[in-house]
Amino acid sequence: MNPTTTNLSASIEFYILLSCVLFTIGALGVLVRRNMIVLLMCIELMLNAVNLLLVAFSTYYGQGDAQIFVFFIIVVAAAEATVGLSILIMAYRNNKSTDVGLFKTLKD
Amino acid sequence: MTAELINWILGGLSIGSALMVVFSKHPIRSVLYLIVTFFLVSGLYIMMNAQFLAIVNIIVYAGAIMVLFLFVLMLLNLNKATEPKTPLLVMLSSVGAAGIFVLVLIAALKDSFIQKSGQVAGNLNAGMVENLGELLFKKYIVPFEISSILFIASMVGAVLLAKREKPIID
Amino acid sequence: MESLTNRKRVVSDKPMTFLEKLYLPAIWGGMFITLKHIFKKNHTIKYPEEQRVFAPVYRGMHVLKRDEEGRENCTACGLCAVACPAEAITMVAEERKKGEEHLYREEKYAASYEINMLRCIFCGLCEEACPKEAVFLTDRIVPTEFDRNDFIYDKSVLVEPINDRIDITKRQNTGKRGVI
Amino acid sequence: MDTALLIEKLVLVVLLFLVSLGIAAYSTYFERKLAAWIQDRVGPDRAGPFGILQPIADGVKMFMKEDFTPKNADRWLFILGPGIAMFTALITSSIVPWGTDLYLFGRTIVLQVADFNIGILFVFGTISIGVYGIMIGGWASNNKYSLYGAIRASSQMISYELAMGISAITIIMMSGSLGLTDIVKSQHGMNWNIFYQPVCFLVFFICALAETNRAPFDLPECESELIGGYHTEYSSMKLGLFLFAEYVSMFVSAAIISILFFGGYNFPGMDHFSGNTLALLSVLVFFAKIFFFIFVIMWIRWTIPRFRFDQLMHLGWKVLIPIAIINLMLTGIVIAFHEGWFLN
Repeated sequence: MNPTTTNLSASIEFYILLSCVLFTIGALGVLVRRNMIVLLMCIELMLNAVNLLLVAFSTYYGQGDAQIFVFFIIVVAAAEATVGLSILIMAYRNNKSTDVGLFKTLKD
Repeated sequence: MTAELINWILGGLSIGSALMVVFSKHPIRSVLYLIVTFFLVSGLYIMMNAQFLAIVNIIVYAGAIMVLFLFVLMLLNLNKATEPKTPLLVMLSSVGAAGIFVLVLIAALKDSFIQKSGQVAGNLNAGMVENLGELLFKKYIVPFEISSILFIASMVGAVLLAKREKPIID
Repeated sequence: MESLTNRKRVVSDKPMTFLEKLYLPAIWGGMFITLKHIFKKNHTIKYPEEQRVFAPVYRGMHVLKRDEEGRENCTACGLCAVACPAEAITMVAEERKKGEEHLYREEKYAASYEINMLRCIFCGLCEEACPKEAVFLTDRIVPTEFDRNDFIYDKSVLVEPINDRIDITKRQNTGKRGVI
Repeated sequence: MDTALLIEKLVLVVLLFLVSLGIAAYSTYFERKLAAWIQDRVGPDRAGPFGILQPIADGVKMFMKEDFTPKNADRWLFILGPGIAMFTALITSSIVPWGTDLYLFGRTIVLQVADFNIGILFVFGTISIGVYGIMIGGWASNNKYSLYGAIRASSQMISYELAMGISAITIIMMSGSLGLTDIVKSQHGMNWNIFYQPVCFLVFFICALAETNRAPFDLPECESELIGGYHTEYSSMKLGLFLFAEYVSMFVSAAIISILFFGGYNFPGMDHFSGNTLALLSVLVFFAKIFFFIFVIMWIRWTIPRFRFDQLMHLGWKVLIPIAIINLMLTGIVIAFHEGWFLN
């Protein structure tokens, strides 16, 4: 790593790798878990992995635009979480369960 | 190299706690591990000199969204792990699929176009508040306003969805 | 009806004005009152060092009196026990033997005399019922104990020591004795 | 990194830690004394002259008491709760500028642990984490009163954070910086923000009371309804940490209030001094302001009764947030006029 050529304190590959792994863990959680709350959390995790990558590239190229996008992603994540949780509360009120399998009935 | 070491520690810990989010039985434990993950990611942001985003990440994710999750978990009283057990086959195949997925991602990115040597010399302080403020309120002012409308929409939607309907008396 | 004090306020439910709805003036008023109290004299009496002056009619722990020659006044007539509304007093009477004249004033005396201080309500009816001026309530405070049994006071506690007489002249002078 | 700088910061951190704990300990004593004075009593006066050893006696008592963990409690989270509460309360003081620069051993010592250029956001970050201590502790106790306390605490803190943030944005607009040092410096020469933004100060102060769980907003721990709220099940030093955290955060919020609105370490006529005299005087003035606000917060506690929960939410959402937003807009318009945005 040469500090004059990049603003990052580790190589860009490190961040790419890390964000890939975090994204995959989030995706794995969506596949494995059945609890809706945990699913929402795994989505947040995936968004965070993307954010990490964006920030890494933004710092790498020394431009702030990508960080603005991270900002918007955080905003959208907050909105998504509120709506998702309220849907979840509705589902829980009707079925007394937070299992995603409940939504199978949607296709009937 | 201290900075690199800190990066590696933060990265490793964040992967570990992300795994704990997925594999801990108790939803509340999952939430807490997710908060830990956010903190570690914020630490990485600070290492990348993106202080503003690091703090915003903590305030919004750890301070608001995760409190909301915790709040819902407490209100619904999901103290016991009520989740049905995932079949072993699904578990194994998901882990396998995820492994293949990460392999493909890495393979695809390995030979991609990232410039490897002496070129990028942008603004060192790209992540500082002054810079981001200039960008946000000049170049990206319209998306910013639209995102506030999105927020209001989601707020109204959440209130409407979560409001208990009055029983119809006939 | 005419009020006894001039602090009476007529309650009304008229709607609050804007200033009242702000609550801030009321809050300031309240804060000012508490601030005034910080500088006021406090009314605490630091008990073990300072003691409150008892009223002359204060009714505290009992005493069984002796007469001038050191003989016990009590004849175990049982009137105090009958008068006691809380049923705190029990006694066993016994006849005086030869050679005990210096101990007991009359022919009969209380072999045991017990007051349960947990039952006692310190009403003073025992004192009023006593025809022999034997039992009095004094200005002493009943000490605290850790065991309930320790609150049953027997003669060893109640009878005044010969050398350390308990002053009850204040109570005798209140004028209620001998009125009947 | 410079070794001398490291030692300097380390000394400052340790000093700050001790001062925070000392002030928190004596706040408990002073709170009891003040309550007594307001109620025409004497207050603690047995331990040492005037009872000044009372905090030590209390601390010893806390240590000696039985440390009990309920059977069905989540053991780790039960311990984690008070730890987080104490940690977040203490860490906020790291960005507070305590005074002007000190000159010792030929070095310029900045009386601030870390000069973050986003200082005020850091404060909000720690505040928003602070709720976790109460939430986790209340939930892990496995007690319905604790859970109620935790839920109340979290909804109250989230609600009041909004109005607090908006009123802080007004101050940021006034001074044009997020760093606390810049905010303090912008108020040099009696340009204190309180003279320009009294409404903003009122909103911020009320929100600060709510964020530190002080009366009249002490619903998470109200004794009469929730028998202690989130710390019902806590005993011994874990309870001590919760109580201590409250006093530490009271100290820190008094510091933040005096920085944002009362000029921090600025005082009238400070230009006549210089060097170390100025530094010492500024620290003293700053602490005097902090103590004054601690006094005011306690004074309010012993005057005003506790809110009902719906009143609390009404005040937060329907009164304070609109006031803060209107104030923000007015400030923005005035600043825009002042800088002549509408002229060209």
